[in-house]
Amino acid sequence: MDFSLGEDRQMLVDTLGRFLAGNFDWKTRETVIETAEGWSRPVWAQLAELGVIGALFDEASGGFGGSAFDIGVVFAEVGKALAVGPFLGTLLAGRALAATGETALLEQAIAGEVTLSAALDSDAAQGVADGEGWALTGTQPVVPFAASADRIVVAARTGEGPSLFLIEKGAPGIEIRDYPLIDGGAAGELMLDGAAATLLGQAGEAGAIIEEAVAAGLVALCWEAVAIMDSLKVQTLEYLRTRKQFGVAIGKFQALQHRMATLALEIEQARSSAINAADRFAKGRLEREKAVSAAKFTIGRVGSLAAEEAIQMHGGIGMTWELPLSHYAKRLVMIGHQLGDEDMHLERFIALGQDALATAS
Amino acid sequence: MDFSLGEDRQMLVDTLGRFLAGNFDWKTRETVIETAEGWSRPVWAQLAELGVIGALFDEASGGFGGSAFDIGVVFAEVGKALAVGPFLGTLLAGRALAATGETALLEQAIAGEVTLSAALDSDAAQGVADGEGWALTGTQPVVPFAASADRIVVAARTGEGPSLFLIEKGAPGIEIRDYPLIDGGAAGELMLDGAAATLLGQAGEAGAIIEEAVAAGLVALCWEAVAIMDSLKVQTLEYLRTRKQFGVAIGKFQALQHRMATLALEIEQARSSAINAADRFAKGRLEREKAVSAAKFTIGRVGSLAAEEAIQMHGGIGMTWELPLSHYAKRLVMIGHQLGDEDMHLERFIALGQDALATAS
Amino acid sequence: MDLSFTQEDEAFRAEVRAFLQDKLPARLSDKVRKGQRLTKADMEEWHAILNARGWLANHWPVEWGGTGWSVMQRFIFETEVALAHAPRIVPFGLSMLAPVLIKYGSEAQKKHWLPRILDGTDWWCQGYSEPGAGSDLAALKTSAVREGDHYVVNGQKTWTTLGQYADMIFCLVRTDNKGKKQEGISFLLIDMKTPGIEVRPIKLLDGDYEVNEVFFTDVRVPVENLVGEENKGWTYAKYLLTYERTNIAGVGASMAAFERLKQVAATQRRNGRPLAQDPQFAARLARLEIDLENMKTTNLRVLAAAGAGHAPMAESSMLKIRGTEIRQQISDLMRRAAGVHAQPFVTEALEEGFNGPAVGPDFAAPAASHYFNYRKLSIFGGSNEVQREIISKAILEL
Amino acid sequence: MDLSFTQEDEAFRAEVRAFLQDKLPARLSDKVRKGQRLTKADMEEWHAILNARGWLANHWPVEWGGTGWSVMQRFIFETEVALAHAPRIVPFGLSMLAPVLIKYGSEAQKKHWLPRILDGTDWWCQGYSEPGAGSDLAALKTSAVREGDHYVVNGQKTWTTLGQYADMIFCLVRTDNKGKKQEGISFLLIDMKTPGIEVRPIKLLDGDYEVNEVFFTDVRVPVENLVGEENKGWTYAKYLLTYERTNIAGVGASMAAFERLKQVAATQRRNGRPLAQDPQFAARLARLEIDLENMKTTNLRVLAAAGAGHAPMAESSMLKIRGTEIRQQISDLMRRAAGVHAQPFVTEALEEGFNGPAVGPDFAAPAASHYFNYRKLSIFGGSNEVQREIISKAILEL
Repeated sequence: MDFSLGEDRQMLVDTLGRFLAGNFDWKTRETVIETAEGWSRPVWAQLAELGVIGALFDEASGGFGGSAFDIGVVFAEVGKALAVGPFLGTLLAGRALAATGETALLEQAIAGEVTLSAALDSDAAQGVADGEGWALTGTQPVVPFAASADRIVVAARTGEGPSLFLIEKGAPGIEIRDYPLIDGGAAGELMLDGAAATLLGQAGEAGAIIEEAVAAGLVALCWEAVAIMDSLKVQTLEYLRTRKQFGVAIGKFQALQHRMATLALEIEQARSSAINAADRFAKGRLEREKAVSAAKFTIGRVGSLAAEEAIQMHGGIGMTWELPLSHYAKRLVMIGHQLGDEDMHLERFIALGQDALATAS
Repeated sequence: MDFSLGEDRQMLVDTLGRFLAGNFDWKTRETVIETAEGWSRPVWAQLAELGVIGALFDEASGGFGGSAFDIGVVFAEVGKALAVGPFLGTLLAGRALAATGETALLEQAIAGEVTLSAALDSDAAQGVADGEGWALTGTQPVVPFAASADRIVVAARTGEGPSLFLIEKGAPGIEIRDYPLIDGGAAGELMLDGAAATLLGQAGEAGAIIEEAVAAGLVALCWEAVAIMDSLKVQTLEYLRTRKQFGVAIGKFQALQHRMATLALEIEQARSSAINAADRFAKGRLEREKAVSAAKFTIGRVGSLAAEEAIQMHGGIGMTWELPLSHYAKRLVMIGHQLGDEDMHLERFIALGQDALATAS
Repeated sequence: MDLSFTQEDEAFRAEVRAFLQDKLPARLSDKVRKGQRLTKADMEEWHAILNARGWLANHWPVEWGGTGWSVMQRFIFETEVALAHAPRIVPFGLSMLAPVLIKYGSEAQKKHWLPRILDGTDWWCQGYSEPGAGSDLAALKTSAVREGDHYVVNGQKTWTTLGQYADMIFCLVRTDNKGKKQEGISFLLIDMKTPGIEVRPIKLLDGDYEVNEVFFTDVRVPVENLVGEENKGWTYAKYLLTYERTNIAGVGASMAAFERLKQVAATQRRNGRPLAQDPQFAARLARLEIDLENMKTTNLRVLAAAGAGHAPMAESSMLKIRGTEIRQQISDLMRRAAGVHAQPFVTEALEEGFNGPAVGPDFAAPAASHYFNYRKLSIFGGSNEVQREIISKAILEL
Repeated sequence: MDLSFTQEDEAFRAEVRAFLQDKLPARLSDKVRKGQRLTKADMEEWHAILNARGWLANHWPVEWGGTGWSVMQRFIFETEVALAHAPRIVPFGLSMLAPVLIKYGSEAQKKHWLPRILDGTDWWCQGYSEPGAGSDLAALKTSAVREGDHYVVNGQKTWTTLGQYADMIFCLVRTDNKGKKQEGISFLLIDMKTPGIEVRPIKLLDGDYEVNEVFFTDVRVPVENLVGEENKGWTYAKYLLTYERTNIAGVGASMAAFERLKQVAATQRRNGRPLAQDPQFAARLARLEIDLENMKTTNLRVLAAAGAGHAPMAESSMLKIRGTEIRQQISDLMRRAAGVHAQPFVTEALEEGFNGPAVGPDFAAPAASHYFNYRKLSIFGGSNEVQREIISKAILEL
C-alpha cells in the first residue's frame, strides 16, 4: 500500500503549483473572472505547454498520464489556486473523444490549440440522422465555457439509444445563452435546433462512455473540493489565531476549538473518499461507480459544512468579496451542484448497492 | 390564545405529582420493576381513586376529562416520576372501548377494578366468525403488561377489514410469553391460536377507531417524553454545576455550555411539538395525524439527542444503574420505539402531506 | 390550553389582509416574491403606505403614534405582511432607535425625531460594530471628545446596513477611557451630512452592496444630540439589543419562503419525478416543515408569556438561533432545488423589470445569492454563538 | 498511489484466515456474532489459542515474543480476527501494561511479568481513574507512602474494567503532593490478593457488570513493583495512553458489525418492505457505509505514515472519535431495526446456550443493551471531548 504520489506526479504537482502561484495569483483571478470569456487564454496556453492538459489523458490518446490520480492532483492544484478555465469541459470531452478514437482532435486540445467543452446529459437532446451527418435538437444546461469552446461533445438520445456527437462553434442551429457563474468562470445554455453534428463512435452505445467520463469528472471535482477545504481550514485557523475579541484570540474559545476539530476530522474523511474514488476508478464498473458516488456525497456533505463554518467563524468579514475566503466557499458549495449533488449521489449509492445484491443473488 | 393549563387541570397535575412523589419514589420504583408483574397494584388502585385513570376519558365514557391536554398532563407526570404501570394500555384500550360504546367495562377500568391492555396492529392477527363469537389467530408483539391484563383489546383483520375484539384473561387459545422491559415495566408476546373473542363495534370498521386511539397514545408518549427530557436537562445541569475537573465546574467549559444551549433549545421545540399534537387532536383527521406524526418524529429525534448528551456529559457515572439518570435515558430512547419510530413518522408525515395535496387538487 | 386565535384576532387578521390586498402594490410584492433587489424608493414607498394607515409604528406607545395592539396582534400583523410578500420595513429608526428615544430620550428629542421617523424625513442607520469590536461590542474605540457645545468624533464604524442611503446615524462612541470598557460609552445621534463623514460600501460575496464602513474625521456633533447621560450609553445599547422583539424568529418570513419552497418542490423535477417525491429532498423538506411548525408554537408561547407580563429575555436568544437556522435552511433547500442552475449568476435577473430569457427555472436566479447572503443571519444581531452564551448564562445558569 | 494490499499482505491474510477457520472455536464466534455475554473462560480460551500460535503479542518486540509484523500486517490481522467474530483480546496486560514494561521496566520485571501475560497466569486490570479524576486524570489522589521496602497504598480507583477477574492491577498512585499535580505520580504493580483490597462491581445501565470500584486500605506493595522511577509515573501513563495503537478506530470490529447490520436490513421488514428499501433507513445505512469506507482509508493513511516512520499522535484522536462514533451508530441502527422488539429485556437470551423461545427477530435481544452499553465508547479511553482538545492543541495549534 502506497499513499505517496510518486516522483513523476509529485513533479507535476510542484510545477503546476508554482506556475499557478506565479501566473494566476489572486489579482489575476479577480481580473480574469470579470472578463467576458471568464478565463485566460494565455494562461491556458502556458498550462498546455507545461503538459498539464496532457496529464489528464493517457499516452494512447496523446497525453502523458490519464490515471485517476493524475486527474486528481491536477484538479487539487486548480482548487488550491481557485483557478478558472475549461478544465472540467476539457476533461469530460477529452475522455469521450479518447474513448471513441478521436485522438487527433484531442491532441490539438492537449496542445492548447483547440478549446473543448462537454454537455453529457443524453436526455436533454435528441439526435436524428441527416444525410451523411446528424441533426441535434434540445437544450443542454450550464455547459462549462460553452461560448468559448471550439468544439463541444454533446450527448443526445437517438433511436438507437444514448449517443455522442461533436458540434462545431458557429454551426447553424446552435445558440448559446452565456453568463458568468457565481463561483467564477462562465457557462452557457446550449440551445440546439437541428444543429449539424458528427457522430462519435457508434449510435446508441455511448452509455458506458458517458458514465466513465462523468466518473473521471467526479474524481476531478472531489480532489478540487478537498484542496479548497484545506485552504478554507488554513485560512480559518489563521484567522482564529490572530483575531482577538474579549482580549484573547478567538481560537482560544473552546466551543470554536471543538467545532474546528470536528471540521478537521471531516475533511480527512473527505480526503479519504477522494482517494478511494481515484483508487477504484480503474476497477470494475460497480466498484468505480459506488466509490465516485460515495465520494461526491461526502464532498457535498462536508463541503457545505466547511464553507458554512469557515464563514461563520470569520463573522462579517467572511462574507466580503474582498476576502478570498468567500470565493473559496462559493466554489466549494457550487462543486456540490456539478455532476449530481449530495442527495442524488446518496440515492445512486443505495441503488448501486441494490444492483450489487441483485447480481450476487 | 391560552397556554395555561387551566385550574382543574392544574389541580390534577399537582395532585398526581404530589402522589407520585410520595408513593412512587425512586426506592419504590426500584423494587417494583424487579417484581414479576413489573408494576404496583396498590399504587394503581390509589391512582384510580384519585381520578387519574378517569382523567384520560370523557364524561360520556365514565371519565372526568378525556381531552388531549388531559392525557398530556397525566403522562407528563408519569414521565417526571418515571412511573411504571398499565397507563398506555389502559389509554389505548379505553379509547377503543369508548368509541365502540363499551362503557361498562371502561368504567370498571376507571375504578381500578379491571386491568386493560391493547394490541392494535390489525395486520398481526386474523379473526373469523365462530358461532356467536369470533376466533383470533396470530401474534401481537410487545403488548404492554399483557400477562397482568384482565382484558385485552385486540385488532385483527377479518373478511370485512380491520376489526376490534375483546379477549379475556385465561381464555383457551391464548398464550402469553411475558418478559420485563429494558426501560422498566413488563410486556408480552400475545400468541393467539383460535382464541375466543368478542367483537367490538362493527366488523371491518375499526380503522378510524384504531387510528384515533393510537393518536391519543402518541400524544401521551410525546408529553411523557418531554417531561423526561426536562428531567434529564435538570439532572445534567445540576451535574455540570457541581462536578469539578481541572479545578473548575465542568459547566464552565464553553464547548459543553454551547451543547447544553442547543439541547435546551431542542427540548423547547419538542415541547412545542407535543403541544401542537394535543391542540390538533380535536381537529380534522388530517390535521390531527400530521401533528401527531410531526410530534413523534420530533420526540424521537430530540429524545435520542437528549439521552445521549445527558449520558455523555455525565461521563461514566451516567452509565450506572445506580443513577436515576440512566433509567430516564433508557425510557426516553425506548419511547422512540413505541407506536412507530422517528423514521416511520417522518415517512408518514410526508405521505399525509401528499394525501393533502391530492385531496386539494 | 387553547392555541386558536380569538375571534377578535381573526377579525384583526381579516382587516390586515384586506389592507394588504388593497394597498400593497403588486409591483413591490412581485419583486419580493421573485427575490429581486429592492431599491431605496421601494422601501420608502411601503414605509409611507404603512404610515398613512397608522400601522407603521405599531409597537410604539399610543401617545407617539403606536397602535395599542396586543403582542398577538403584532405577531399576526407581521406574519400577514410577510406572507403577502411586502418589502421589509427598515428597522433602524423605527424599531431600534425609537424605543431607545422613547425610554431614554429628552422630550425635545422625542418631539423632534419621532415624527421624522414616521414620515420618512430621516433614514437612520446604526453605528455599533467596529473593525475591532464585533461580538465584543463594548471594545469599541470611536471617540467623542467634548469641545464646548459639540462632541468631536473620530473613528470608524462598520457593517452599517443600508448606510449608503442614510440621513442620520445613531452611534455608540467612547467618551471615557478610564474604568471598565462598558463604562465610558455614550449614545450619539449624528447627521450623515456633517463634514468629516465618509461612507464606503462593502461588496459582499453575492456581489451586492448592503453594508458599509463609515469613517469619522473630526466630525462635530451638537451636544443636544447626546441621548440620555454621557457614559451611560451601554445601558441604552443593551436595551436596544434585548428590546422585546416579537418578530426575532422571523416566523412570518420563513412561512412565506417555505410556501414558495413547497411550490418549487412540487414542480421542479429530478430523476423523472418532482423533488417533493425524491426521498432525500422530501425528507429535508418534511424535517424543515416540522421544525418550522414547532418554532411557530415556541414563538407563540414566548409571546403569550410576554402578554402575561413575563419579559422574554434569553428566550429570544432561542428564537433568534432557531429562527435564523430555519431561514438559512430554506435558502439552502432552494439552492439545492435549483440543481445545476444554481451556478449561473445573471445579476440583471435580480433587478426589477428584467426581460431577458430566463436561465433555468425562474426561482433559480437568486437561489445561490440568497443562500450565501443569508449566512449573515447567524452572524449579525448578536452571532448565534453569542446567543448560546446568553442562553447558557441566563437560562441554564452555567 | 496504490491502495491495493501487496501480494505478501494477501498471502498473510490467507494465512490468518486459514488459522481462524481452523482454530477459532465455533462456540465462541457464535456467541460473539449473537452478541451474547462472554465469560472469563471464553476470553482465556481465545487468549491461549492465539498464544499457542505465537500471534498473541504481535505488537511486542520479537525478543519478547512479538511477531515482527508490519503495521499493515497487524491491521490485516486485527481486521480478520474481528470479521471472524473472535472474542475480544483483553488488552490490559497485553497492550497496555506490556509496552510500558518493555520501555520503562527493569530487566527483572520484564522477565517476570511478560511471560505470565502471554501464558495467562496473570489477568491484569487498570487502576487509572478515580471518582474525582476522570478526564482530569492527573488529579488522582490514591496515595502510596514508602515504608521500608514496601509502599502502603490507600485510596480508591474506579471504572476498572473486568477487575472482578483480575489477578493483578497496574496503578497510578501519588507518591508526592508537592509541585504540579503531574509530578509526584508513580506507577505501581499490585497483587489483587493483597490484604486491604476490595473490589465492588458496578452495575451498568444494561444490567451487566463489567467495571468495578477498587478500594485500597493500607495495602502493602513491595518496592520492586514500582515501574521506572518514583514520581515519574505520569510519563509512563501518557506513553500508555498515546501508545501507537493501530486498532484504535476499531475498523475491523465495525466492519463485522456493519455486515451483520446489512444482513438484518435485507431481511427485517417495515411497512411491507425490507428495511434496506425503507427510504429513511436506507439513507442512514448508506451514510454509515460511506463513512466507514472513508474511515478505513483514513486509518490506512495513518498506518502508512506510521510505517514510514511518522509517529501518529493526534491523528489517533481523530481515529478514536470517528471510530467510536461509527461503532455507536451501528448499534443505534441495530436497535432501530429491532423496532418494538428493542424493549423486551430477556437477559437469559444473552447467555450461551439459551434455548427459550426467541422474542422477535434473533438480532433484537441484545440490540438495546448494546446501544446503551456502547455509550461508553465515547466516554472511556479519553472521552471524545478530551480527544477534541488534543486535536485542537496538537494538530490545529489553537
